[in-house]
Amino acid sequence: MKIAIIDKPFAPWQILSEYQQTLKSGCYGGTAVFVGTMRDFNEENEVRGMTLEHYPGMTEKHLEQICLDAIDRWNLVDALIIHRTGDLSPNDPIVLVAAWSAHRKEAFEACRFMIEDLKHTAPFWKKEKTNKGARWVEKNTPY
Amino acid sequence: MKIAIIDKPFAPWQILSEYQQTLKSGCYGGTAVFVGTMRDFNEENEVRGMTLEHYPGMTEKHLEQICLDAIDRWNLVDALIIHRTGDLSPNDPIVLVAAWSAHRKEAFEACRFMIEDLKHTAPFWKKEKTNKGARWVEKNTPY
Amino acid sequence: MAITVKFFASLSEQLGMREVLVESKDRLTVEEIWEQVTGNREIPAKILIAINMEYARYDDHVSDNDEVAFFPPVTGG
Amino acid sequence: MAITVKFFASLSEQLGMREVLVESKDRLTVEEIWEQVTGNREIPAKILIAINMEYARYDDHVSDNDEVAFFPPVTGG
Repeated sequence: MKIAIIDKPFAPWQILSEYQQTLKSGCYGGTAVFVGTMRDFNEENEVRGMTLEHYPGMTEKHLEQICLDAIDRWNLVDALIIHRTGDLSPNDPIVLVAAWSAHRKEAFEACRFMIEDLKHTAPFWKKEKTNKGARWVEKNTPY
Repeated sequence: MKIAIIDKPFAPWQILSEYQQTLKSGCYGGTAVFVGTMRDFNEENEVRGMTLEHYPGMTEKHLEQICLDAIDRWNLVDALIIHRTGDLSPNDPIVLVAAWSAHRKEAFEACRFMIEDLKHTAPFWKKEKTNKGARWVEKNTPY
Repeated sequence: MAITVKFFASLSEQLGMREVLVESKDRLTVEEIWEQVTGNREIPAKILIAINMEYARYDDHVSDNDEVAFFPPVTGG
Repeated sequence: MAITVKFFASLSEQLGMREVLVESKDRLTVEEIWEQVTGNREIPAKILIAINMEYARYDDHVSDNDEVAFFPPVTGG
């Protein structure tokens, strides 16, 4: 299990490649991954940058709990969450969620659960720099 | 869009990293990925190796159609399917499916659709080498 | 009429054939092609059929130069 | 009783505060802490609360050395 909050750009596929080498070979048949990436538009405005604030301490605690819940509920081989903070540019990865399981159903369901739980409960806040000025994002899309 | 049938081991995360650089920056917010990996056990038997046969021509046609259907139905930014054939060892990646979309819901649903459609319709056949001898896999898990 | 017939995976092993060229004066259905090639062997349950790489049915008719394939349930991914 | 109070994101900007140390002789609820720190300002709709980094409610009581946080709906991921 791995969780991390990173305040510099990160490379999701490289993190997965490296982390997976630490897993026991031959025991997982399905890996489901979600990567959230910063877009250059949102609600019809051009977005030039973003600042991601979080609640240090509570964030780590929450991400850890999400991984533990997913591992427990879907009997996963392993789970990982990486989340970006600080100043982001369009195309920067924001979040990486991964679930390793014996079968695909569990991997997909766990991965989806982890990103939904994170979006609804983990204490992060986005402030966008748009062509109309800076604005706090008020809510996430529900699903 | 990219589909490929590869008869040698491939590195899913490296393929994603390279392919994603060809996509237009800033237009996708969600990427959902599934990787199927060869396990060293199945139905209580130890599995030492696997041969993946396919129907050359029909396979490519089918994988292409699955990508096109997913892009059309979920309005994806892009989609990719890579499938292994030939002689595999435990821990070898078998299949890589990826969907890039503006939002996470579409990415997840499209990715899940692609792997389910592939498993139900793409003409591949697995023959496992187990501790009890070689056997054709008779059917996939339904979901 | 010349038809290329292909068999895959366990079915190919059971029949001991991978590819057969069928010649016929009549326009045949998939089922008639199966009977001609296998010597009226019973069709195993769950066998899938493709004509020119598209899924098809036993009562579909086959045209000159078509490729007909018989194979067991697919198990990729 | 000493309580650390934290505000985040838009709420922190609106109030012009990030962190306040509250001293009190009585055992307070989250709501009473809010009133004391903001000078009875109305609580904005949808504000979330955490006590010691766990989600909590306005009528929960706070203990000595607790950390209470107020923040707007989360928008990570």
